[in-house]
Amino acid sequence: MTAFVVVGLAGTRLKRLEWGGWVAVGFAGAALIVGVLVAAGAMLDPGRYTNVQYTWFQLPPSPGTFPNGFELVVGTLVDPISALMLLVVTVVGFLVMLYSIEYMHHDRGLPRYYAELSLFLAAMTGLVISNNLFEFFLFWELVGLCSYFLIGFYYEKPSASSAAKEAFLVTRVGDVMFLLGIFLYFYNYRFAGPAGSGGWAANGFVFVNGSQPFLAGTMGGNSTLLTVAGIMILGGAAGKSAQFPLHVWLPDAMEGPTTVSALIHAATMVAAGVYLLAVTSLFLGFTATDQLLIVAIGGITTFFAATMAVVHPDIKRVIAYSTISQLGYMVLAVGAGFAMVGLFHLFTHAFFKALLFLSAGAVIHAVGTQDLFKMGGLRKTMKITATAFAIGGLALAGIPPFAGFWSKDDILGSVYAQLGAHPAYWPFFILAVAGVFLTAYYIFRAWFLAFSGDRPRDPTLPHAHDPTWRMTVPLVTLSALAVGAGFLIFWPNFQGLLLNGAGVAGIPPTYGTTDLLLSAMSVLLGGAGIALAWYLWGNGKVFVLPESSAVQPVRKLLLNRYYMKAGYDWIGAKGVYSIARAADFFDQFVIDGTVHGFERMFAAFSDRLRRIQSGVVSDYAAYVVGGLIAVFVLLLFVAPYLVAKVGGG
Amino acid sequence: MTDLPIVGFVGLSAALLAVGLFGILTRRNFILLLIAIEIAMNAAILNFVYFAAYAGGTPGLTGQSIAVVLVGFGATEVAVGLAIVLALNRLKGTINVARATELKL
Amino acid sequence: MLPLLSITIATLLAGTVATFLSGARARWVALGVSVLFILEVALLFLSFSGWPGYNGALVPGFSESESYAWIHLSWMQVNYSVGVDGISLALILLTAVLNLATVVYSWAESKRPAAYFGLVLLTGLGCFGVFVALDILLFFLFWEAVLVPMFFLIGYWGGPRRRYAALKFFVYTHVASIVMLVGLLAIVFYSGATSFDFSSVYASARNLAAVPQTFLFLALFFGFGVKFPIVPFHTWLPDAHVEAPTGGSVLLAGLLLKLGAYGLIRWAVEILPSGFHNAQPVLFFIAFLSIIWGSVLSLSQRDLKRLVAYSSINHMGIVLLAIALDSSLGLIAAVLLMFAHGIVSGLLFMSSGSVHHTFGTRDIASVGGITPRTPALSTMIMAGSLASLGLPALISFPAEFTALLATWNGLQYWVFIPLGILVVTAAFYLWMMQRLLFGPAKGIPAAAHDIPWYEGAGMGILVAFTVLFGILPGLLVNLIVSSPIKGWPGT
Amino acid sequence: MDLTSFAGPFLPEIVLLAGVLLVYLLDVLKLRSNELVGSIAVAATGFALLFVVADLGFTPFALLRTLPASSVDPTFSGGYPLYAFTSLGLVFQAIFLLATCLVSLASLSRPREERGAPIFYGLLLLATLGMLLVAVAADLIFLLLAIEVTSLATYLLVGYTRRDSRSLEAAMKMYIIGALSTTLSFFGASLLYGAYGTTNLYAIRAIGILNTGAGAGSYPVLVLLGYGFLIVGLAFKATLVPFHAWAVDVYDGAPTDVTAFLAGGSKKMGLFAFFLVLLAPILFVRTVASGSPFTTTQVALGPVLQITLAVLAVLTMTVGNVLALLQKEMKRMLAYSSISQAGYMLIGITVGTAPALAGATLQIFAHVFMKGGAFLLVAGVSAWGIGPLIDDWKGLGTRRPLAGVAFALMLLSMAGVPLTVGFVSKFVLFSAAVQAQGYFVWLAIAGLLNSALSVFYYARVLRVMFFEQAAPNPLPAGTVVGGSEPPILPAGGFGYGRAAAIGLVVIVIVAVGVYPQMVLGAVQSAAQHFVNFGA
Repeated sequence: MTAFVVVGLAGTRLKRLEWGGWVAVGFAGAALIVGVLVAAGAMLDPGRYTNVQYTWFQLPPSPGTFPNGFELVVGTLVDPISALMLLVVTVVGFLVMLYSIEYMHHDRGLPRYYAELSLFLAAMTGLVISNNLFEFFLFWELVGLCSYFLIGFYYEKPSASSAAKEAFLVTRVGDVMFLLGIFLYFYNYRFAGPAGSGGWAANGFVFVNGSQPFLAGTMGGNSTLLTVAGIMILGGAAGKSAQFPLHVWLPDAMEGPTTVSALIHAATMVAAGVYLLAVTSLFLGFTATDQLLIVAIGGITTFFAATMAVVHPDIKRVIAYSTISQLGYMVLAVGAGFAMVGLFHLFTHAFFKALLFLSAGAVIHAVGTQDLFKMGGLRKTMKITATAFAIGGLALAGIPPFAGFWSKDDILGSVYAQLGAHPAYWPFFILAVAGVFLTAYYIFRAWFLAFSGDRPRDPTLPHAHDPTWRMTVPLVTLSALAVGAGFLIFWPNFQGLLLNGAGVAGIPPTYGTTDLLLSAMSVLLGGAGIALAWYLWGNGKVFVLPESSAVQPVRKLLLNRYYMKAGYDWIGAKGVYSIARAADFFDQFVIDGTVHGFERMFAAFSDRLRRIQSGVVSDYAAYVVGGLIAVFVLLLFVAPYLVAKVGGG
Repeated sequence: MTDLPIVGFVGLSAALLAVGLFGILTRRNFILLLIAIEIAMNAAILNFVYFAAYAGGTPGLTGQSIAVVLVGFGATEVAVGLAIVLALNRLKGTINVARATELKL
Repeated sequence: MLPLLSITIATLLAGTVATFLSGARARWVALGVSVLFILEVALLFLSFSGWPGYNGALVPGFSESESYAWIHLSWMQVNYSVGVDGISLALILLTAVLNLATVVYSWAESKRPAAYFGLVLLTGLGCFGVFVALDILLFFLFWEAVLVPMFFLIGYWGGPRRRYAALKFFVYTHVASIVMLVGLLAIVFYSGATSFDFSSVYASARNLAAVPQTFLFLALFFGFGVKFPIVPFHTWLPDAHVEAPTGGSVLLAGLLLKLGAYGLIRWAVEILPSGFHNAQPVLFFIAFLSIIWGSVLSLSQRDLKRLVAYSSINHMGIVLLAIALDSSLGLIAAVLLMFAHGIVSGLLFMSSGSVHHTFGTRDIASVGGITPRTPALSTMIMAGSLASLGLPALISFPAEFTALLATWNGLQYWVFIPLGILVVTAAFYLWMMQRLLFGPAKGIPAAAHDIPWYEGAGMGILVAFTVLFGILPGLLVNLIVSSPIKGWPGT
Repeated sequence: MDLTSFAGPFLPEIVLLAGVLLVYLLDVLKLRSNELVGSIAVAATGFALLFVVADLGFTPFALLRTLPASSVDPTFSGGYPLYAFTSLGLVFQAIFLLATCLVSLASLSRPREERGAPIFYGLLLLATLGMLLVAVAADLIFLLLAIEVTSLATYLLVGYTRRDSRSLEAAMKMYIIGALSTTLSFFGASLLYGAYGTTNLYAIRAIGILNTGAGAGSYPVLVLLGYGFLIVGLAFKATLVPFHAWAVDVYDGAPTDVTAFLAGGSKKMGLFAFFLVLLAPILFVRTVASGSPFTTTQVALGPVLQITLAVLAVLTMTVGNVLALLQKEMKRMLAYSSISQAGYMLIGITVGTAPALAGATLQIFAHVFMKGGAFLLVAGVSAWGIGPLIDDWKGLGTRRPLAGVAFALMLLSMAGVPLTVGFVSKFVLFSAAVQAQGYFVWLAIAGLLNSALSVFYYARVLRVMFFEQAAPNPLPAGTVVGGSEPPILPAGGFGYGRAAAIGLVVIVIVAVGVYPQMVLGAVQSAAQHFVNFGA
């Protein structure tokens, strides 16, 4: 498996030529094959944990601090959840890479693009197969770095480099919390572990011991420390997975190429946060407080992001908000204790979200704009794309039998099952359910705006047509997956995979056997959303909210993203920067000024003192006589006093 | 001799020293300065003579011999001083020490 | 066994003299000496006795030790004593690498090249000496010997305000050295040490009572701290860096700042345990202050070099914090950080120098979007910035990770300060990159072209080490832990 | 008195005296060539130096001559002698002779039109003779008279050209303040005579040890006043603040070679006089309780003197340094720096332990080379037509690298940068102060802070010399300003004598700076011996 990472890394250095893209695709293909094989292996034998590790660095035992020494390792672990994720990453990665060949062919800097993309995939793969928290963090940071590069790919555009910076900074806040979370867990568990293993410290934060969590039997408890640790991990995940209130970077990250957006939203960057929560939940455990908090964040994000998607005119941003919203579902599931359910949704979501993005990309590629209100009637010329987008939309809206239905339904069902034991989950469950409606509405609003009608609303748009096979193959493949991935749940081996991973958490979810009433409700809500969208936007209609409408301020609030970004910018630009300027002033004028003041004081003193050198010898004689008197004063009064006082030298 | 009051004698030489110092501080004429210095010097010579007689701790004429030596030394010193004042007068045409202030600050 | 350390000192000394005398061929001589230096350091590594299982050191805990009588008076025994342990060896490696990189980077120096390269080598010699000296006088001697070449490097080859900066640098560091010297002397004479040797001072200084130890420690801390530099005695640093020639900045940031940290570890923390313990709150306070101050000030800088200089204050603050933690993990983190910062700040200063050569200014606000024109330079800047803000697979990452972990272990929630500052650090580097590298091209002179090969090679050496130790930090950690970490209580 | 037994110990002095006589004989014979007379002076000081070094017991020279053991350590049976050969005295003799030797050597390259070579060298040797006598004095009056021999010679030396109004003014000032100080010293000596009944320093020491001083017991105030007057009188020579004001003007106005002698030679004599006079009360009169007339508390004399000296020392170094900060003229800057160095040296006697004395002695030794050498170099440089201001030295370091580097080394040594003798001496001196503990540590800190302060102006000179460009139209190399004769200096050189002297200075600065053991060992045992001597 290490070789796999190496392949990804090596790939980054080979992109100097025109056919570099194909090399990258080749490597991604190789990765895909390996990934699928590994995942298949895991599915065929769900109980197998493959764990290989090397010492990264090691400290000798020191009494008190680390009686058994301290070690950091790098290693790979293939267990059910990493197998699942591996599948997602490699499949989506390969398809996006293939799609890029055409989508990006007119761009400059392609070697850079493929190198960064390969590194991105490699980092994500590394993250997924990490066997310890430290290594996890290492790749986590690398993922952040690559996303920084890729979002800022069009670095000549100020908005792109600004968005890249924003993404990096916001996720950095999360990273910092994650790091602290690691420390807290580490501190709590540093000596814990199986007997004779030397504890967590001596084993480099590893998750597993055979097929058991390394810390099995030592976890649990409800200490403040663990709660804080959980909150910190949640913070890290919120940063990466764009959860409230650290979600602001994700819509802006649309400045990158659409392929990158697809990758970030489907398989790599944002998935990392959810994956982190899942790993933590399975192997380290959250306290009840944490769980509630996670559920809350998930629920709020689900609804909150969906509301913003409702009004946005930019096709990519609508999808971006939908990602945030869907991630909220996953977080919700993990919080409620169903890590594997969340991951299952991540799995399906990856396919239909990649599908949505790639179809949107095809549209953008064809018409050269992202503004929904300029599009229209594209259904006629872009049949494949329109169909793909519709499939993706249906999956997103949770309409059976598309993949999204199975996973989202599982989430709602699982959380619902917990409501009895945890009545505090109720409000967030309601938010999540409301989110279903909104989701269906906004995604079909987008579909109708773009594809329905007779012709584009903006007549200057170029004549659009479906792309070539290099772009359609991924679309078709993903469409197939978006339709079919959900059915995997009925394959016992796959279910076993999920159950085996989930079994650790101790709460068996009910895959495939959902609460019918609940399912019906959610499907109904989804259908209602679609219907509303059709009513307002169908057939090329444009619904204009009257200026006098009472909801106009709400719309404005939503369009301005609740003013959160503006607030953050204000804190960053005005607040922090002003402090920095003030500090700079202090540094230059007060600290340095004090030093210079001393200097000037000496100079002035020196200048005054110089005047005693008058050149008149009589004055010098006077100094001698004065000195004589001074010496007598010293000898007769001062010195005896001092000697009597302190006893002398 | 041993009855001589020490305070009185030391006071006398101290007064002589003070006169000399006063002269050094107030006069600007080089010759007068020389005289003032010699007055002060005589205070020291007087002391030696006096203490030789009064304290008498050691036999012999130590103090008195020192006094004689110092008188001779004073003469040498004045000679050197006069050599300098002559050269100064020739070059600058004045023996006022306050006029010689080329070197200062 | 060969007296490797003395041979190295002699090589550098002879090399310096030869460089001074070699006129136009100075750069070749300097290159030869630097390569020889690296080879000698490699030999040093091979024969290093601190590796596990070896127990033949003359002075306990030190390898390659040599000792000869130097000044022997009835009341003062000064020896020429040298030796290395893992900590000094790590820093020696840094010295050799930076020396080579600086020589290569400055290949085209045309203003009195003989003197320039000679001074560069002399600085390297001084730093090497500080790291190997095991006698107070010898230590102090090398310590001061670094000052003189750096003074000239800044003062003669520097920027427009070089004279002011050179003087400021000299005065600040000299005053600090004096306080340090009094402290060291007082340790010797108050503790009744039989000689100025490290071993003797180490054995007797711990017997001092806690109160005098505290005062002595604070005196030493001030002395070493100015070199660090700690806030509020840091203002010499930005000026010195901004005005120094690129090679000077590299050595200044890469090596000179490490002298302070090394001195603190070797000559204060190890020999005055009680004083250290009592002074810990002061150290923590200063460390946090430096961390915050350095990074906040970096945010407001427009001059690229000034920005990097303030970020050095921030990083060295973390080093101080790690040292102050008084744990073996902290010590390892401190040394790792020192090494990392040495390499990375060298890289950053080199790239700022190249920006200046290429575009005629270092003002971030007046040049922008340089990447299309100078891709190689941009890559270097990016590599340096990303390494500096602690990305994985680059050298600072294991160092910072260890440091933060150690901080958590020692101080628990206080770790919020350095952690939070990580975001600020990221912010100013990203902001700098955004304005300088990305966006529409602006303020680029028509004649600007990408960096020449030697500048690229100089930086390349550092990038190679950044990546090498970023991926395999264990090499360095093994080195550090191989030396018995003397007297560190395992708290 | 047996002539041979008298002549033996005084061989160096006799050699010098012979030199003086020979010089004046040549003057009478109208053989006044600078090189000839100068060579005699160099030879005389050189020989004398050899004898002294032999006396100090360095084996290579031991065959030449060694003092009879009795004269090195007289047993004091019966009366006290006028002179005594202590090994520290011999060390100082060596230092004085070195200073004179350097000055004479450099003066071999005096500009030819500066006439009066016999007067110059004769007075130089005469002044040195006085200094050698100071070094072996055992009696206060003998000491003061020996100082006067030097003083009178130096008054004349300063003004010997008789044509330069600046030199004459300097001579006048030096004379007046010098005469005043002499008077005060003698007055002090007379008071001590009154208190102790003797003027012999070793007798006073013995009285102190035995606590049998009749006068001292009766009139402690006499002792205090006596030492007070003596301190002030001697402070003139040692240029302590506030008795220093003459020195700056004189160093500035005197011919620069003479300045080198004053700063490198005669001033050190003043400091050694301090050692001789004050060691006894500081070290050995601790038990003679001597209260101030105005307090009833009985306090020891030693600490009282030490505190007074400490104040003077700190004042001297601080004022000297602060005043040097803004000086624009090279010679005056060096003069102020010389004053501040006197403050460091005073620390030695203030602390009063053998290590401290050794440190101070080494500092004096170092100072002979660095300050004397600096003034000699300034003299040589001014012969190139470089003006008196520091700014006139712009670019010198790059135009004349050898001279620049030599001067830089001297300045660095004064600033106390390692691997120079100036560093070693300060290191030993301040170490000794720290070793003595108590408030002497503060003295060391004051000294070190001062040396940090001094870096400002030394660095400024370095900056001017190396970092700044020369004035746009520099005078051509080798030009002698005001000379009607063609330049006698080889282009760009100092002349062989001066070059040799400066070369020697540089070698000593570096050699002793790198390996000080030999010099330091000798100084240390001498200081130890001095402290124990006769006790």
